[in-house]
Amino acid sequence: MSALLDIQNVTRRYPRPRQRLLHRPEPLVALDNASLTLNAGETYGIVGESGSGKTTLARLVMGFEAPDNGRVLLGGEDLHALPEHILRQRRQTFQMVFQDPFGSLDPRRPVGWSVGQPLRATGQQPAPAQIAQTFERVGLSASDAERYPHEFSGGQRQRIAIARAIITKPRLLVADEAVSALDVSVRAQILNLLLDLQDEFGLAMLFVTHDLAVVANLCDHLLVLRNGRTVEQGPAQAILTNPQTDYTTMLLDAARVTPAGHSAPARTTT
Amino acid sequence: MIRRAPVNLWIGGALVAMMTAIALLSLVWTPYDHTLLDIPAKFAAPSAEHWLGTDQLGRDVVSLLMAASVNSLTVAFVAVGLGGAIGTLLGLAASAWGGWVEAIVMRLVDLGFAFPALLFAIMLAAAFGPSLSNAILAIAFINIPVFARVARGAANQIWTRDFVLAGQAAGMGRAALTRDHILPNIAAPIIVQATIEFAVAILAEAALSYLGLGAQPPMPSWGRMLSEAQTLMYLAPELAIYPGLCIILAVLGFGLLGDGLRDVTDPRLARTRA
Amino acid sequence: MIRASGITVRFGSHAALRDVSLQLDPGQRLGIVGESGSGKSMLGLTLMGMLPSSAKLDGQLHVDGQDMSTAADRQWRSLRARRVAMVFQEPASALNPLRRVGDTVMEPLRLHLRLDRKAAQQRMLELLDETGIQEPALKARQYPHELSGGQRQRVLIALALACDPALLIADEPTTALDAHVGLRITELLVRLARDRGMALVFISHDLAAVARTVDDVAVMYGGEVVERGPVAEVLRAPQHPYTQGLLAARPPLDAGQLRRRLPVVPGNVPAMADLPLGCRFAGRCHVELPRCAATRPSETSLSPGRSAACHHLPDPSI
Amino acid sequence: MQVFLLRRSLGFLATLFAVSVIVFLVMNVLPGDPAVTILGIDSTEDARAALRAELGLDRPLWQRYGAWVWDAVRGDFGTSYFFRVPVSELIAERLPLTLPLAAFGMLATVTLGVTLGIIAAAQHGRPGDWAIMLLSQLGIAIPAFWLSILLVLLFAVKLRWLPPGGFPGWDDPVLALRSLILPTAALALVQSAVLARVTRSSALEVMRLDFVRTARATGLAPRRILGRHILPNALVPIVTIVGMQVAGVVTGTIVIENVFYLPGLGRLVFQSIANRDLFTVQALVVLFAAIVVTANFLVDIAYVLIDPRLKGRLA
Amino acid sequence: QSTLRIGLQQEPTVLDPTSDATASIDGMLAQNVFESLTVVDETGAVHPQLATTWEISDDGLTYTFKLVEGATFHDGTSLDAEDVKFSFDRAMAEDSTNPSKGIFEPIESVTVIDPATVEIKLTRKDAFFLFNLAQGDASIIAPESVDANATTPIGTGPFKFDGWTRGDRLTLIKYEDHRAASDVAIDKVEFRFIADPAAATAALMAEELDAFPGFPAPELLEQFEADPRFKVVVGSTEGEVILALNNARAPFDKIEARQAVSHAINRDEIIDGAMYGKAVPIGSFYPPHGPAYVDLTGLYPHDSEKAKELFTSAGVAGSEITLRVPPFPYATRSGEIVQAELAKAGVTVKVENVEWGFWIDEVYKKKNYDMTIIAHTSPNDLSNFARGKDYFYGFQSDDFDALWNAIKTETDTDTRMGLLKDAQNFVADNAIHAFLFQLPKLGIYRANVDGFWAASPVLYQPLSAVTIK
Ligand SMILES: Nc1ncnc2c1ncn2[C@@H]1O[C@H](COP(=O)(O)OP(=O)(O)OP(=O)(O)O)[C@@H](O)[C@H]1O
Ligand SMILES: Nc1ncnc2c1ncn2[C@@H]1O[C@H](COP(=O)(O)OP(=O)(O)OP(=O)(O)O)[C@@H](O)[C@H]1O
Ligand SMILES: [Mg+2]
Ligand SMILES: [Mg+2]
Repeated sequence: MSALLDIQNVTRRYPRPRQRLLHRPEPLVALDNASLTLNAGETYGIVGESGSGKTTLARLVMGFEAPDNGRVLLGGEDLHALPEHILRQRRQTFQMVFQDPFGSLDPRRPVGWSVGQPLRATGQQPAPAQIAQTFERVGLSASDAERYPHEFSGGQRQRIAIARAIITKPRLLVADEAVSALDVSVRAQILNLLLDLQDEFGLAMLFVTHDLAVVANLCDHLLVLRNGRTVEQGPAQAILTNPQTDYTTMLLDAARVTPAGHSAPARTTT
Repeated sequence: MIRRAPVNLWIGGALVAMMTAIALLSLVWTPYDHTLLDIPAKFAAPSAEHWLGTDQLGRDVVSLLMAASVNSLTVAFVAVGLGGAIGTLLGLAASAWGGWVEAIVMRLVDLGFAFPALLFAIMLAAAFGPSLSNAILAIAFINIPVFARVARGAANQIWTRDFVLAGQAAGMGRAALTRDHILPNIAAPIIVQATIEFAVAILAEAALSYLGLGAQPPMPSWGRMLSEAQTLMYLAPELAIYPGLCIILAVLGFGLLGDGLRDVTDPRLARTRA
Repeated sequence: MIRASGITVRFGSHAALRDVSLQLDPGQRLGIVGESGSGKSMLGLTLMGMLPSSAKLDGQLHVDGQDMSTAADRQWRSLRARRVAMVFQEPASALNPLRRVGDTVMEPLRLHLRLDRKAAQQRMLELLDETGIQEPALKARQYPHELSGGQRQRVLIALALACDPALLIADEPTTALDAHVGLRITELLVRLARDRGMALVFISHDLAAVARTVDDVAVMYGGEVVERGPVAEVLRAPQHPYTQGLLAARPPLDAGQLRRRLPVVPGNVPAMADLPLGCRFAGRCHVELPRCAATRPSETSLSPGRSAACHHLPDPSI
Repeated sequence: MQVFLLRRSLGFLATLFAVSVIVFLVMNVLPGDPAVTILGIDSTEDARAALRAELGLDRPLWQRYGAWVWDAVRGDFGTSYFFRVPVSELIAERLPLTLPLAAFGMLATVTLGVTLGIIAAAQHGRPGDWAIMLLSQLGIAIPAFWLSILLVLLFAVKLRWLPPGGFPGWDDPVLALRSLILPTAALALVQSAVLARVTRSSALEVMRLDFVRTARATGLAPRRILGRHILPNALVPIVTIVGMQVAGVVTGTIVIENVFYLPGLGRLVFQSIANRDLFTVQALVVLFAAIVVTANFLVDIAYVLIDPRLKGRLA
Repeated sequence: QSTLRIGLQQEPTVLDPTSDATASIDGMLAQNVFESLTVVDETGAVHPQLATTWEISDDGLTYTFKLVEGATFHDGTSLDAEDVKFSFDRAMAEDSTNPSKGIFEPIESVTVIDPATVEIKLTRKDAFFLFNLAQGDASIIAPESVDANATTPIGTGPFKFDGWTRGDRLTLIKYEDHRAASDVAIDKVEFRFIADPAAATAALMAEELDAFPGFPAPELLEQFEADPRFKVVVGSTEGEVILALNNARAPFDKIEARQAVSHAINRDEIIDGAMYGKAVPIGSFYPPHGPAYVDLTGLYPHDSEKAKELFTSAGVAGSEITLRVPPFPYATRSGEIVQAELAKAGVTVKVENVEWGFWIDEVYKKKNYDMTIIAHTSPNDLSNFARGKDYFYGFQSDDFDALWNAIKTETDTDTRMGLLKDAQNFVADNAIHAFLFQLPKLGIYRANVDGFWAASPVLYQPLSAVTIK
């Protein structure tokens, strides 16, 4: 059986604006020759500093844009070779959760409407029962469907976004910094929810983050990006316990909670 | 901080509602038939029969102002509605499809801005004779590029929002996304722009009437009354004052309404630091 | 150098800060942690005299022994930059996008210290250098958008340091930055505070960042300080149930255990208007005593410099 | 920058060309006959035919247009049917009025509008703000020609401080300037009301931005923050509106020059359309369009001068 | 040093009265800058000008003119018979664009007898010949300066052209070498072009003008009358304002329908409403100040009921008729009132205010109209009814054609007067149009200005007699 998601040597370049008449500037390589394979039920973590190409990779997988080189195979089909209407059908099987829980819900629609949208997009009329069930699944009450995004807290909003992503029972969930904007305690709630859902549906997850602590808790595999290039790639535990590059080591350092350990001598002032 | 929004909205809304009510009322009732001439009784002073007196042809000024409100408001509504609808659609299309669609629309918009609107009106009047409907067409034409630009700008911002991307991830096409997400979310700036353009339209009709290109007799409009009363400034200044006041009140009404709507729909304004 | 006691900041009938006290001596580094909306920034703004005009301040606030609780903006202005300075959260938007960053940094030098152009420029370059900006002469001529996030944050710090303030308030200076850039910024702050003997208030919700930057930490919840003490002790042995929950909810970095459910603090942070009258954490706490909802727990001293505000302190003797 | 200039120049020419085609087509479907208009309704048919031949009106449409474009490219904008002098001469005669009038109008608009807007923003929520906003709302609501008449009644007829209209030419600059005061005021009052509002709201918008907080934290005085930090950042929308107001002022001259009987381009274009003076209309509309497009171009340049972040826009 | 500042509503396009019909060219230049062989006075009587005397042959076909001595053009050249011949030959030529080419139509030849004598031969008798020669269209010009006349006119008149700021003003200065220069009181004349009536009023009130001989706003006269700084003179012009009916098509091809219109209108009301009482009603197509005038205003008394009956019998009642109104204040104002009056007679009138170009095309050329309102300002324009079906009246009558032919060739004054009266009666009896009023000449002058004509039998106004006290 082929892998659920197979990313083969994708490269994405963005042209830089021309400054002079006869001089075409080098394009910006946002993602350079990245590959990964993800099976059902597994989680692949993508980490890297800002601008390293994490979101670009997620957008390629979601079919929002096409790679300049390489292919993205989803269930064996080349995503970017599918005709527009087929791709729209296929979208039921892979969904996305965005970083910003404030921006990912239309402020002018009741959240129930937004959650039913993936069904409506393919011409189905979402049954209220189905929406209610999905709401309860992510820890909200069915009556919340009538309310508007601004009436919810950040964590609740992210739950709603997750509800929308799972209503079609997808096989792959792409989460782009889905917990980065949340407070520590809320973040834990959402991570727990994602884990529950994964167990329940056998979801595969592509998990974009910059927090290695989150990766440590969640991911089977890990891809470390920097400036679009792959710095390190492999089983998450192996990389975390035995990082091969300075870059990864430093990311690990930054995530450690060690009171003033390596810099300041403990000093008691009152 | 004083919360201004409700004040604007209240006064503006009340003015506009009053104007609209008067206009609607005039369709079924005015004190006199506004086309009724009584030349011997011209320039009558305000009295119990003629609350604001009569004009240079002995017509009842109140009736004229009321009947004129219909025309002035019709110009505003139809011209802005038409121009706004076309412009918004163009702007939305440009924003949704980008590429050559956008290039063509924006070229047209540039052209629209570059071509002085008043000249367009003059030419239209030269071609088909001056009339209210031509004035409406000309004002609608002015509005197309305005709304196209506003709609495109606002829509471009919405397109970058995650919920649109989420809709796309859900399998929605561009047209559906535009209908479901973009249009409702740019409604606020469009409506605000519309109230501003209403005001502009009323003034534009007045300016066109001044040049003899607006409403034609016996159809009264505030602009026409004002331009006809120009030479009467020495004789019966009130005939220039009344329609002028009506225009000011209507424009003020729409302007305040627009301001108020902007304040209400802009959540940031609600908690401004002083 | 700063003494605040019983600070309460009200918006209408809601209190964004309730009875917060704090004292800072030169060279002292204090961390403030807590969830979003817990009043961290409000506290920082209070110390700068920059509360929104709709806010009402009660309590005692002394800066350099001067009573500032009722001071006018004019009076505060003479303190800002020279005695107290602040670095804000968003380096991307906290710099005037139309000015070269060098000019921005020079502005207080010329205005407050009355340096002439050359001297100001000289000093500005030193400041940029001190904050670890490479090629300061080049960077000074650039605009904010031409700098990286970390560089912008350094410029902001240089700006805040320009008049050599006695207290630097850093409001979430690392939140918008990458982990490794954030790491460098916290190291810089520690170094500067130590070299200059400057007091530092470091506001963050990133426990790791706080841990490596400060000596003491105050944990805030719902506008109140619920626990404070030396950072190592608070992190090692949190006493307040909220602090405990906060620490536990952080995914551990080194555990070999994959897909472990994290312990969570149930519920969400209530809106300011919905906060309970008594203990602000009541309702989300794992302990539920009758008096929790009704009466406010006062700060109980646990050891020198260590205190918590809870009706149910497990072991008051620690 | 080069790419930008090249592209804008091409766009500029394309727009002007499109405008001239539109004008040409419109003018040619307009009813009316220059020969009858010139010779009067009692003239004989053969006199009209002779005049048409003299003016070249008997040639087919495309030939006339082709000839016009060809001449225009070489800087000859044709000869006015009516005035029988080269159009460029007509324009050259009237430019010394309309150009200063429009320039003064813009200058007054910008000075008054921006100043009032800034004062209002600084006074946000206080009586000064209210007063300025009320005045500007009124300013927007008053029809320009009506305001002009009131100005004339007051300053020319009643007080006799200023001439009621007309333009004596630049031989006596003082007289010339005096006669431009009222028209300038009529042009500027309405436009500056608009600009004051835009300035105010743009400044208020900027006041909410983070760097203003930084400036405050740096201990700067409010006045300095307003002048050095807020105003420059508020300029982009202001400049945008100013750019659009150039179009408003240029077409505004049509009405204003009529009220003040000024011999300017606005009046000329109005007359020429009525007279079916094809080449004059053609040249004037293209000129107006050129002014508007140039103004927009300058606005784009101004963006970059104001805001270094927008440099990419010039590509 | 006296300067006369005159306001004019209309600005000329070119300054050559022999190639453009704009009334203001004649108004400013004819008999001031240019002179003709003859001149008319305020009453319309013909007097010598460049021709001091003339002899007419017995058959009425040969005119021999003796030219005045000492007349010189403003460029210094002197006037002689060659110039006269040149002027007429040019106006008569195939490619002539003279707007009144018609007045040269009877001329067969122009011959120079000697430098001071010209002989003109006609093909037929022409009763209006000497009058026509007084028009600006028959100005005597010199071949040397003819091409420049459009912008820098050169004539033999008492004033010479000084400058023209298009859109603003035109100035003339006294020609010191004129043969009668000593009689001219004014040194400088400034014509200001002010189209907008409100602006014109403001200019007068602000004392920026000394005279506005053709003031466009009758409603303001009272105001000026009450002001001791001004005097107001209401005179008449050659302009008959008519409610023209399209005789060529239904419904106004029926005389009942046309008569109904005449009954329906109320001239007093129209004059009161549109002209503020400042006009004289007319019942036919002839100015009340003319020597042959017959008052026919009582022929179709105002009677809405009668009109309604006639409309009904003509099958018009209840239908909609279009009134296309050109953009002149007298017309638009009258239109509104006519509409109301016809409504009382049971006919709905749709008023379309059209632009001048549109009017020329649709109404004048294509005759696509039912009714229109227009003033005919040329002298002797009863001839219009003899212009045949192609003229926009759509009217043709062999009887009238014969009548007009008799009038224009009848040189005996009394007989001609009789014929003119017949023609007025004919036009009125046939109710070819509804006749409204004579366009008044509303003159507003500073109290110290004298010498302007009250009436305008021709388009011009000689300024040599004007004085400023
Ligand atoms: N539409 C685009 N046009 C041009 N450049 C782009 C575009 N989208 C992304 N880039 C550039 O590509 C690079 C990678 O961007 P990407 O958004 O994938 O980074 P990221 O790792 O998600 O960063 P972050 O953590 O800030 O979200 C960046 O330099 C970015 O500026
Ligand atoms: N202008 C204001 N008017 C009313 N309430 C306000 C205002 N500004 C802030 N608040 C409230 O004060 C409380 C404390 O806000 P503060 O910004 O100090 O939180 P914070 O701890 O800094 O959070 P974050 O981590 O999100 O920055 C919040 O509940 C907030 O809603
Ligand atoms: Mg990203
Ligand atoms: Mg904060």
